[in-house]
Amino acid sequence: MSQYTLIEAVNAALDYELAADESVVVLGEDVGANGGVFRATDKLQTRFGEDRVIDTPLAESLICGMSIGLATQGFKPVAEIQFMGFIYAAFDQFICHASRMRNRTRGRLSCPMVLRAPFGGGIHAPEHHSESTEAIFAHVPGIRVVIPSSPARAYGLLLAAIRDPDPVVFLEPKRIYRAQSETFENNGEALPLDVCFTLRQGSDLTIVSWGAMLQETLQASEQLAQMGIDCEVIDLASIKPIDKKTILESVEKTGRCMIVCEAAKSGSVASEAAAIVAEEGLTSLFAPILRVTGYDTVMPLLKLEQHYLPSTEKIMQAAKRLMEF
Amino acid sequence: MSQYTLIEAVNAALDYELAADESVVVLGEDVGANGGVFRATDKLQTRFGEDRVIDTPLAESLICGMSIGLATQGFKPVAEIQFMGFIYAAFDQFICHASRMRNRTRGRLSCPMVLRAPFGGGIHAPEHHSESTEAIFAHVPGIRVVIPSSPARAYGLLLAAIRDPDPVVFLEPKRIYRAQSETFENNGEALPLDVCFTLRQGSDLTIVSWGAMLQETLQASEQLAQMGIDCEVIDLASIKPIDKKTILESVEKTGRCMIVCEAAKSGSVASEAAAIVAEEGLTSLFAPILRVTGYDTVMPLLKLEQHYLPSTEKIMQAAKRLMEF
Amino acid sequence: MITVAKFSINFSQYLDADSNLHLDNQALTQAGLDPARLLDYYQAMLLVRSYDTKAIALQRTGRIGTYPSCLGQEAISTAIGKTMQACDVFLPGYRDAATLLMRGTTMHELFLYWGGDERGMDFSHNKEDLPYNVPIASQCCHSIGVAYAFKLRKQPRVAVVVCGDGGTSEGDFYEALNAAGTWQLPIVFVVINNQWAISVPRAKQSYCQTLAQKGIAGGVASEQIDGNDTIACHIHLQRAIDNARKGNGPSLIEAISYRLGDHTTADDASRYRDQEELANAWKKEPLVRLEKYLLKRGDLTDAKIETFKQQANAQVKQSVESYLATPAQDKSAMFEYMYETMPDALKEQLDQLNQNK
Amino acid sequence: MITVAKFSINFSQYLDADSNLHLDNQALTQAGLDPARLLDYYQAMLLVRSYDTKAIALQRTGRIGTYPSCLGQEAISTAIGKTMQACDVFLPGYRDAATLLMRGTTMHELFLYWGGDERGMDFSHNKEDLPYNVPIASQCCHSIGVAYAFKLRKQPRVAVVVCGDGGTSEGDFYEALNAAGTWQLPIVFVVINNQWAISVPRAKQSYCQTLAQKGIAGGVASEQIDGNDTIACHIHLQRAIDNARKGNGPSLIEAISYRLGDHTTADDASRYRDQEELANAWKKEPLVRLEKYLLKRGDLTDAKIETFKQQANAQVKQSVESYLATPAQDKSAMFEYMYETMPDALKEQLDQLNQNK
Ligand SMILES: Cc1ncc(C[n+]2csc(CCOP(=O)(O)OP(=O)(O)O)c2C)c(N)n1
Ligand SMILES: Cc1ncc(C[n+]2csc(CCOP(=O)(O)OP(=O)(O)O)c2C)c(N)n1
Ligand SMILES: [Mg+2]
Ligand SMILES: [Mg+2]
Repeated sequence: MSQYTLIEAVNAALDYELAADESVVVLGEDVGANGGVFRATDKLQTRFGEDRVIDTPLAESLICGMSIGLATQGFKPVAEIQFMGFIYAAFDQFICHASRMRNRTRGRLSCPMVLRAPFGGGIHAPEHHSESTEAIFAHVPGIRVVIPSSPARAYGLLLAAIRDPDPVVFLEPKRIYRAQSETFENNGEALPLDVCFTLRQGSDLTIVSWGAMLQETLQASEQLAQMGIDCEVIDLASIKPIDKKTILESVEKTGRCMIVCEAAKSGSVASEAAAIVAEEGLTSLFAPILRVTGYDTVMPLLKLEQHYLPSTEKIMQAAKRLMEF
Repeated sequence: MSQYTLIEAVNAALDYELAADESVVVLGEDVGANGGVFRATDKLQTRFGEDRVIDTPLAESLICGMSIGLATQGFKPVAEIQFMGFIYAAFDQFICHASRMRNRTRGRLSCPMVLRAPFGGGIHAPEHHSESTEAIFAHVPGIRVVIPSSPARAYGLLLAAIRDPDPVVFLEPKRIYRAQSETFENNGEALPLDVCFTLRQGSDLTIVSWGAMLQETLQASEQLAQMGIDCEVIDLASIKPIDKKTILESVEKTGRCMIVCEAAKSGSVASEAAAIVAEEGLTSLFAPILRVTGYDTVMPLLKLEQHYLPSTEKIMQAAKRLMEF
Repeated sequence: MITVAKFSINFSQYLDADSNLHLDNQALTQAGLDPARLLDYYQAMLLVRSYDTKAIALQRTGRIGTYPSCLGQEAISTAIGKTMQACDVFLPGYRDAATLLMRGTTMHELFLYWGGDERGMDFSHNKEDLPYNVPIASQCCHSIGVAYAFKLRKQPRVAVVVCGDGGTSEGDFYEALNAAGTWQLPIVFVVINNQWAISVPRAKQSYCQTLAQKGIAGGVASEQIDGNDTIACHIHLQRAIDNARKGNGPSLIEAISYRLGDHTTADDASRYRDQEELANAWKKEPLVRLEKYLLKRGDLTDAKIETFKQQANAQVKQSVESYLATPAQDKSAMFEYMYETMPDALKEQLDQLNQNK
Repeated sequence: MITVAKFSINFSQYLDADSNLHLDNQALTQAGLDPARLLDYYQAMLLVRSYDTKAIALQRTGRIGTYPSCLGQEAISTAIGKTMQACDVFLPGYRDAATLLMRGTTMHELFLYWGGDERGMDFSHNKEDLPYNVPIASQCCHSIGVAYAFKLRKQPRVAVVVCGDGGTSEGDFYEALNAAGTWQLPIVFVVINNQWAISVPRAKQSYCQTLAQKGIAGGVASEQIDGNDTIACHIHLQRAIDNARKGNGPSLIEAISYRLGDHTTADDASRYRDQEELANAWKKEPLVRLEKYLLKRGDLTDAKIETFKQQANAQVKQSVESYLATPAQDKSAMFEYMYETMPDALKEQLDQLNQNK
């Protein structure tokens, strides 16, 4: 048993799987000697060699397209895009090929790749370094989108993503890369994909969130508890496909639903979760489904970014509005 | 007054605006001598010259990036992406630059460009030629996404898009490019952006749809009317930003809401519309909000594509379910 | 000022447009191009042309969807298939039926695919070849991964990837070339320059004198050949593939050819293309060029040609019949290959499909 | 086999690393590089270095965010700014503070931007220049549109776009080069090869002997210069810009330099970079090179250097003060520039922001 921050957990999972499965390769910009700009791949090249921990030329479409080629040859590439803001050039390859290789060849070929990227705001980074555009991937059929919210879940979910026989986008909430440490055993045990994690049981209100925003969500829930509002907090974790069952059962119990995320509101994964509840859980509801999200604006540069991100305060206010409805 | 199919209306709007405003240029693959693979730009190069109706090299990121450069110089580029399935390589330029130029320069520069693309299935086209991924753009702050559903609206909305001082993605439902003709005057009159069009008044059920799916939606509504179910049909038209007011007022009146689109269900614009109603119109609802959409699968090749697209039948069944709820 | 780098692009042609051979017999034999081999090429090209003609006819009668003819490109495309080994991996565009047929893809499979049935890409023979690729030039990046896999596993295998003249303008083409150079991967890039990208002529696609020189940007050995000269295609592809297999790194071959047909059955080339240019191009086409040469040498006779043609047509006819007799996939097929194991969310949608909800 | 195309890449250096000039005085004068002009360059580079040092210090003390130093690249970057005309348009990357300063962007604006305030990109002087560009090489495509606009309007203006050695691996870099060739646009591409793309050395970025040769892929005239030699930078940029302005088409200049600092203040280059390599690079840096030359010629004295430095520092200090005294934008600013006219949907969200909902 050791202590891991979220970024250390990512590193441990990569390290474990590179050792356990020789078809795993890691590739991306600066993943080698530098160990990644956040150190996710720290020391991996020294341990597994330049051939398996590959510094690529600076070309995101190449990184994704090359991973697809490797995957058709039975490799399990884990590609890093340095920041989610630079993932768009890889999107074409991902949607046109990664997500369709199995389908268009009727299973003859497949694409067991992972596309990792740090995402989200709040670290006072430059332009394009604070993106939360998971919704764009969540619309793509044939893939999985996974977002961990703690070191242990990062470890278990990343292992699951690498082992999954289909393409997975694995988005890491960089704001909490080093926020807290968790103790677990580096034993290669994966967590299940396609399911949510209920982080807090409650009876008054279901709050669905993912990634770094669970910090504020859990904080708000603690404070709300002291005011007598008992929140159930669900970590969505698998952004695609969504585990509807857990959410709907929770809403059936609580009768109220709020979704919290830092992405721009319109067309966000919060909208998808709300639509699911509105379609299949409407009769349980006592109150509207609220989305507490980023605004439909560009994520501002660092001076204003804290005003963009949903705050604990904002979540609490929304919860109170729901309870008073 | 002349008769126009939808594709002819697009051509007429481009022709009108190229003549009226010399800052308008048209660019893309095969838009010149060939007049576009669907003839959207037919005869424009002959009339306005190779310099203003520009055949580009085969490079979508270039097409979008070049348009951005032109726009910063005060031009109004109307760029064609040959099919929506090839728009992804242009997405990076669009989200990183087109949508942010005004914001990041505090208005010093801006990006009054239009990115046109035919979209949607049902024409028995090859792989990648039947995409409906408007949701991906609908999540991007700082832009407009517009989808016409008739020749007259194609004409008026495209003129509005070209004249709009901000970037617009203009998606043309190619399945109905030649489905019907409409008579209107080629007088340069634009329609408003940011608003829905109510195509049918009704009291029992609000159906929101856009593009080609309005054909099936209107057909279903006629048949439902004969069965005593009175649908209000709203053409969303502006996919982003969404005219919430019209939708919410309609739902307030009808108490029931269904959204019809051909895109994959999860993370679709149907989800966004549902989320809006669940957040702000919930108390008007007698029944769940249904999404009648494509499946979360790859659009199949032509042999099965009719099973993918929502049918009139499917819309009717959903309507009946809502009425019986 | 000092010169720090020098480059040149060579062009090779052995069998000219008038079917004169500019190569001595010894070189021909050394290249493995004995009469039997050339007849084999000729027959293959006949078969391809028969297939292609039939495919267009099937489209015209509504039995398949939009189809991109490979008319005029038979030499380079068959040569790729015939110089590759079974263990190699081919990464096609969408106009590469000829190569796929040489690789073992059946006509039945090709008709299925163009007929709108995914099973056509479930190749029964060349199981590791990539499927047809529609988004232009994106396959070039896949070839990097495939070849990297070969290199990492120390396998003597080669990836051959094809794109068109238009395709060379895409970023993916270049990103791949550059990466192939960086890692000295066993890849042969073949640019089939058929002079047109739908309606855009080669000259508007790039200011480059040659498309071959684009390889220089990736440090990749590059050359130009007459892509309608079966002999040049065979010799230069064989050399490039052998080199890649031996670990001598990637190369790029620009094969000069001409698209004799419309872009696809949905296109009308007369809108943008000069009739005279087309007429001239017909004079350089590969099949008759080889035919005349073989007739001249006496390796072929009119009677043999007739027999070969009949054989080819018969084979195509049989494939058409088997294609037309194939029962469609059940509509549920669209769900089956989305994931290895179907997630619950999809199961529910599949139920809805089955219940027509 | 015939040779159909030939290319060569030349390298130019006039003022070598030991400050010896390999150019006669006449040529220098012809190039407009009289003593006053060279002193002007020297002062500009001093100012840039002072600014850069201060920016790092401001980051270390939390007064600005992550900052990419331009230490070592002052020669090429100032030369771009000084050879361009006011009517031209500059398309920077993120490491091009020196050029922007020459173009009229104020230090105050630069500090604002790196301090996390969008107003920094609302240039008060060079109003048509593009803002800093973070997604690598994407600005290259913008330059096509800008230059196309000049050409269409028949304006004698030039677009100059910069990217790094790493940036040359991106598809956008190549798509733009190719398009610049196709339309023979008035663009100068400057590749500042500072040998590193964060931790990836030049040799791993591409197998090319030179990055200049990448221009060959677009049919663009290309050359390599010593980017730490102010004189070569000035002469060759001036020539390329003049050529473009005259309608002679685009060109590409690879300027060989070295990133003497970390990639940004968030980077620690000692993790991947050899100390010895760095020490050697310092011997070739541009500022001292020019300083020594001017001292040798007697155009500069130690006393003058001291004065210049004090002037530069004073100017920087003043900008820092004005930056630190700038009131923050109101939080509503994030909504203000999303559209020319705010849509209702946004107004509602702005209200929520203002009401802290
Ligand atoms: C990324 C992308 N953009 C556009 C298209 C539409 N399109 C299909 S074929 C074609 C022209 C291709 O020309 P070329 O590369 O020369 O190949 P050819 O068709 O001549 O074999 C275009 C523009 C596409 N399939 N993919
Ligand atoms: C598209 C994109 N991918 C990745 C990054 C992250 N990144 C920032 S700088 C950099 C290296 C750039 O190297 P180079 O082009 O040589 O420019 P330099 O920093 O040396 O000036 C990388 C990978 C980015 N900004 N944009
Ligand atoms: Mg072509
Ligand atoms: Mg660099």
